[in-house]
Amino acid sequence: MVKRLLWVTTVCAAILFSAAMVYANPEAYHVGCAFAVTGKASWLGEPERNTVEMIARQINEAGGIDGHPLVLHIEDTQGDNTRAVNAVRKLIKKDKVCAIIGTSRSGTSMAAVPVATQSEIPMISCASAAVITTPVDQRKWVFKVGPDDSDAALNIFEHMKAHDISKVGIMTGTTGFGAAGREQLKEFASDYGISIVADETYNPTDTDMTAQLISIRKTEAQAVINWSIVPAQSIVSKNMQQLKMTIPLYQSHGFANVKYAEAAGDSAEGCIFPAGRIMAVDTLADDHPQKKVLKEYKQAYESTYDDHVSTFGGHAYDALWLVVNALKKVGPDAAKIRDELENTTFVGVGGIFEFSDKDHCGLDKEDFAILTVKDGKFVVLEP
Amino acid sequence: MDSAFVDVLQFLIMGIQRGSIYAMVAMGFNMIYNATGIINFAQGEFVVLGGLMMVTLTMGFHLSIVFAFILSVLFVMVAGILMERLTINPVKQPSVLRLIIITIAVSIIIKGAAMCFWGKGSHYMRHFSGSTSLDFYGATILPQTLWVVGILCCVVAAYIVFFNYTMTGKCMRACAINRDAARLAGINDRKMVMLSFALSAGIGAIAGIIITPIIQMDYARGAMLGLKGFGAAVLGGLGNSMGAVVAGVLLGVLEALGAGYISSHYMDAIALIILLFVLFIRPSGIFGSAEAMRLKEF
Amino acid sequence: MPDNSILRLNRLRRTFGGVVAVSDLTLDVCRGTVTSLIGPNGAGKTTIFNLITGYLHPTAGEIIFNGRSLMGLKPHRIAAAGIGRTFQNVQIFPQMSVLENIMAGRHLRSRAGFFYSSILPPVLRGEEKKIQESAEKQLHFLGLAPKAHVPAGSLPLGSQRMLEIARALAIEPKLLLLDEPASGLNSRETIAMGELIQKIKAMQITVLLVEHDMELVMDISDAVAVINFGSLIANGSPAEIQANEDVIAAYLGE
Amino acid sequence: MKGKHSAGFFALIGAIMVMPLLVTNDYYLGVLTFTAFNCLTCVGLCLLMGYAGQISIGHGAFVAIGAYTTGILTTKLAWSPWLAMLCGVVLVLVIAFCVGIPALRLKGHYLAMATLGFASIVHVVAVAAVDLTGGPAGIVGIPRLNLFGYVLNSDKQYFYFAWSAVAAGVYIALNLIYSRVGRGLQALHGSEDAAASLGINITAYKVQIFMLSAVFASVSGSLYACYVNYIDPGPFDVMHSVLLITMVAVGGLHSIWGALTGAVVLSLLPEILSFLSDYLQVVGIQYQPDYDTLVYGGILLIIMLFLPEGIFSGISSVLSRVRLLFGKTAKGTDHAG
Repeated sequence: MVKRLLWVTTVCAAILFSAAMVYANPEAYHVGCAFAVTGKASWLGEPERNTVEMIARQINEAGGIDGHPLVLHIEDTQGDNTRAVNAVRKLIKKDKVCAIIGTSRSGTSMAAVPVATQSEIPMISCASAAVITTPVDQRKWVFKVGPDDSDAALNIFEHMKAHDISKVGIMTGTTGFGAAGREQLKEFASDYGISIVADETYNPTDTDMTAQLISIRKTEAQAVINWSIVPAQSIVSKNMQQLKMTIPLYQSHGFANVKYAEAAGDSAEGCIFPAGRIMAVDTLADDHPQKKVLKEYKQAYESTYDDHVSTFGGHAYDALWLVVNALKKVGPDAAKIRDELENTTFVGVGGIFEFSDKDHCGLDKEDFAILTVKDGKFVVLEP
Repeated sequence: MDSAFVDVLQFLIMGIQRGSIYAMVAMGFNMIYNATGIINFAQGEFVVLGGLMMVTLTMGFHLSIVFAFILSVLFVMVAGILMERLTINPVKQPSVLRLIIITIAVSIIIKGAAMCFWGKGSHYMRHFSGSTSLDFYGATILPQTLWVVGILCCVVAAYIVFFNYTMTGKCMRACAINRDAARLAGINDRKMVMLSFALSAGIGAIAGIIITPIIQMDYARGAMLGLKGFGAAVLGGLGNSMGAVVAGVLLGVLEALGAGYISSHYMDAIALIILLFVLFIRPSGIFGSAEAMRLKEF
Repeated sequence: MPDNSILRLNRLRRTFGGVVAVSDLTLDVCRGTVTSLIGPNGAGKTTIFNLITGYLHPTAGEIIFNGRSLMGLKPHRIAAAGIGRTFQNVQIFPQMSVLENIMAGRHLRSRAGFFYSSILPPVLRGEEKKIQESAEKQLHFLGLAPKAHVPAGSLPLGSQRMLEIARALAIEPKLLLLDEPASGLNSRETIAMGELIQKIKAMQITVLLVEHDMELVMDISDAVAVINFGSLIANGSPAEIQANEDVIAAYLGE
Repeated sequence: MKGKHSAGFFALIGAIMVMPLLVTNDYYLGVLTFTAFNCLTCVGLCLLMGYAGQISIGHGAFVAIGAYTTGILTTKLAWSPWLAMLCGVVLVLVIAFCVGIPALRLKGHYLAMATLGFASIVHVVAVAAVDLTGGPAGIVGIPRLNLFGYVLNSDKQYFYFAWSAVAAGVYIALNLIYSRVGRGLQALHGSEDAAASLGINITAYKVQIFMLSAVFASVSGSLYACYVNYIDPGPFDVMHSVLLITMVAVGGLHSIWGALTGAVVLSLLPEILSFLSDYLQVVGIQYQPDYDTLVYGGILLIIMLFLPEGIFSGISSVLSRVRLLFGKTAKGTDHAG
């Protein structure tokens, strides 16, 4: 018994000691990340974590940021609000980070906003709900790299208008992402002379959307807009195929994951959706300003992780580089980083960011491309 | 064809397909309930394991569907037996609540293991026999839906034969009715508990395998499937497997009709509200008789 | 109908599906007596108890207690009306201590509700003290005082039956129904039980007893009613019953 | 309150007072504040499950109703959080009454399903009634609580406040257990028939204790909403209700202290795991946060397999054995309370 106790104590001491060694490096820049690595939104958190780990490795191998090693503190929020608040608090109060990247979901980001604001630490959310960064006067410390839902909605409606579609049925997932989309779609439809004739929702855990689609089919809808970010959305196109519905299917930018297209199989062929250009790098014109960044990121990610690149990982890429660039300029001072971020223009994966004291999102409508699925691959849709 | 009729038919098809899965999960619940008096919260996890194993065997190892089917079911049955041997059997003074919390713990472990092994993504597999939908009086029906309903019928038939015409099945029924008396008659009740876990895991696995082509499978699906199955088991009257089948299909149809005609926003609530009303009027489910209801207190 | 009847069952009937458990039974229990209800197994004795105390509702007929109909009352209202009972399979509260079991029996004689109990317990200190004192007195009466703080579930069966009776007495009933109080007891304990029932009678509490131990029944009863197949087949003093031919036939299964 | 319990109660107060002196990092105080919310709900749930013997897998719904009432009234009508909390309590009383009357006629697994169904319905409403609850996007900008005009801004203040609420809850629960009402509840747990034969109105008691325990949950929900300043349906799903009964069962069903222990252990476990994983990574052991789920389930399983009466009575029996070892014979047999 005594022997075992002694052994345990020794091990504990060893662990504590070696831990202290690493934390003792005064030169390091500490950046916090809070992603939904496991749990109900892990398909967002995992590429995000992979991306930041990959970039941090690259930076440190190249000698760090002006010689300062970059130390990432990655917390798992499990997509849960309480966990997210705890994680962000831990990053701020315990790990003393100078900036936070995350969280992955709109809901967890909103839960974390008061914490970051109160502690006056800049936070760059990877989610997309507009409310995360508006009204700007109440979101002084919060930025986001996810594109605004309204911009995605406008892209869809513009495309519809060009193709004389005036009646649509919408389907949204009951997550923060879906709900925000539902609101934006309803708000902007009339601006384009489009009326929403059916408004259906489904749960992230749902397995069958036939009922919702039949309700849409009963109306005069000329197209379906599916707005969701959960894997279940790939069932929508399958169900449409099953029901032999031939009206066009528009998806949101939440569809921008090759896995979803794979899961939906041939049923996804021809569906139309706005997305960041990362999804269709290969079909992008060579002179496009983002081409270089996108290609590098895609190659690096896909060779490191044996996995498809996704827009979500791209958000993490943009957020981390924004922080790293700021660190290079002003050093690890939270307030200075915030000020720097507010005046940044940055060509990233998600688009060309132009932050200002009026806009903490930085992306606009032009940063979306309209894509479609062709032979199981995402390609830019010629107008 | 009248379009209103087609819609109803389509909802019914969708509901029956959903309900068949609930029915099979509920049958699994009942088997373990009859043997031990507990609700196995890991039931949904068996469904997930079955589905994911099938995906790996067919899509990864390119085995034939029949062979992969059998292997997946066996794999999950072994998992069920392990669960019983390692976590239920060793419990010396089993209180119902304690056993239930143990099954919750097991479900968390299985979920965690599935996440580590299969990753967090959604897994899809090809349909058993093509994914072109067939016409059915104007409505459309997937060949896979026919498979689902057909296999449910086979499972029910096998269930009836097993429990009515085989010695082992009769022994299990005896245990369910009166465990002490069965033990006095020389039936090894502990072995029956193990068998019930194996069979229940097997049924869960079958449910998972046949539904995966339609819904895709990921590690986190178990909880929801489990809850719906529990609802069906209670609605049918706990311990009554045929009641569970009817209730499961009914629940699926109610959900489909509710989503179609009332509101997709409140789809889950509609079925649950009906379930609650049934319970309030008949406290032991539609097919459970009050006299036969075993009052298992927590 | 005798004037001193405390409980009157009037053409009481109860069926389960097609089975008649109690068939048009009419019976009077006289104030201050020990009346026994005997009959073969399955004769319907426990059903009669459950009808009187409201756990079952009669299909037809009437139950009058102290000149007041008990029809349609819930069990707790019947207890409040002054009928205490015990159960065939002992139903004590195993996790509570012996003393707490009896204190629970003082429920009707105290008033504290959720609010004062949870927020202002000092207000209730007086009442609480009274409950405890009377419960302790009860324990002394039954000789269980040394075990006051033992969990009731750990008592031997004889003591558990005593405790159950003590708890029923704690509600200060006018009529006490005892369902086979001596079953499972050894002969010494049975004798003690007989003495206890006599003591209860001496406290002016009427006792209605279901019991299979004939020696005990004949010893302590003032009146005996014999039931078979839910009907009354004989009614009278112990001596009369012992001589009754119908009774002998019923018991010998003729 | 009996002697042993008042000692425990004062120990709890003492621990609450001292804790912020020992734990100086605000992050840990924050974690402990979240723990307090679960503790409060679990104390109420323990009264219902451990003492009255009625299961509820639906208490997450009452937490949600409390949180949402606070969220809606403070943001849309700009009410004071205190008034909103009170409204939440009243609303929960009404809902618990309406649900309790039919549901508590059910027993065992049927009651479990009915309460589970209720929890699901509340979650669905929180998601779907967008105009009222904000739907999945939730409610933003819930104000912090103020105490006599003094806003509880720092973590230390909120820590004290939340734990005072827990202490008050424990005080109420302990008083109740050793009262006429508590005996009535334990009696109906032991045997409903026997309890009725003593004149205890079992239906009324079941409904009343259901309502009281729902109030605990509601207050905890209101406090949560005011602390996080933001709510969405995420934390109030069915699995949260399951987690709550797991906490109570793991700690020890038959004692308030057990429920408290369970709530503390299971609330802190994820933080402890993430703490451990930090160190493991540092010493070179490849520990991924992905394993957390596995480890969490494993710990839960081990507790339930080896401590049948829960952690609390497990600890107590170890303590009394230790006392025996040192010759100070522990008198009295009931160490679990």
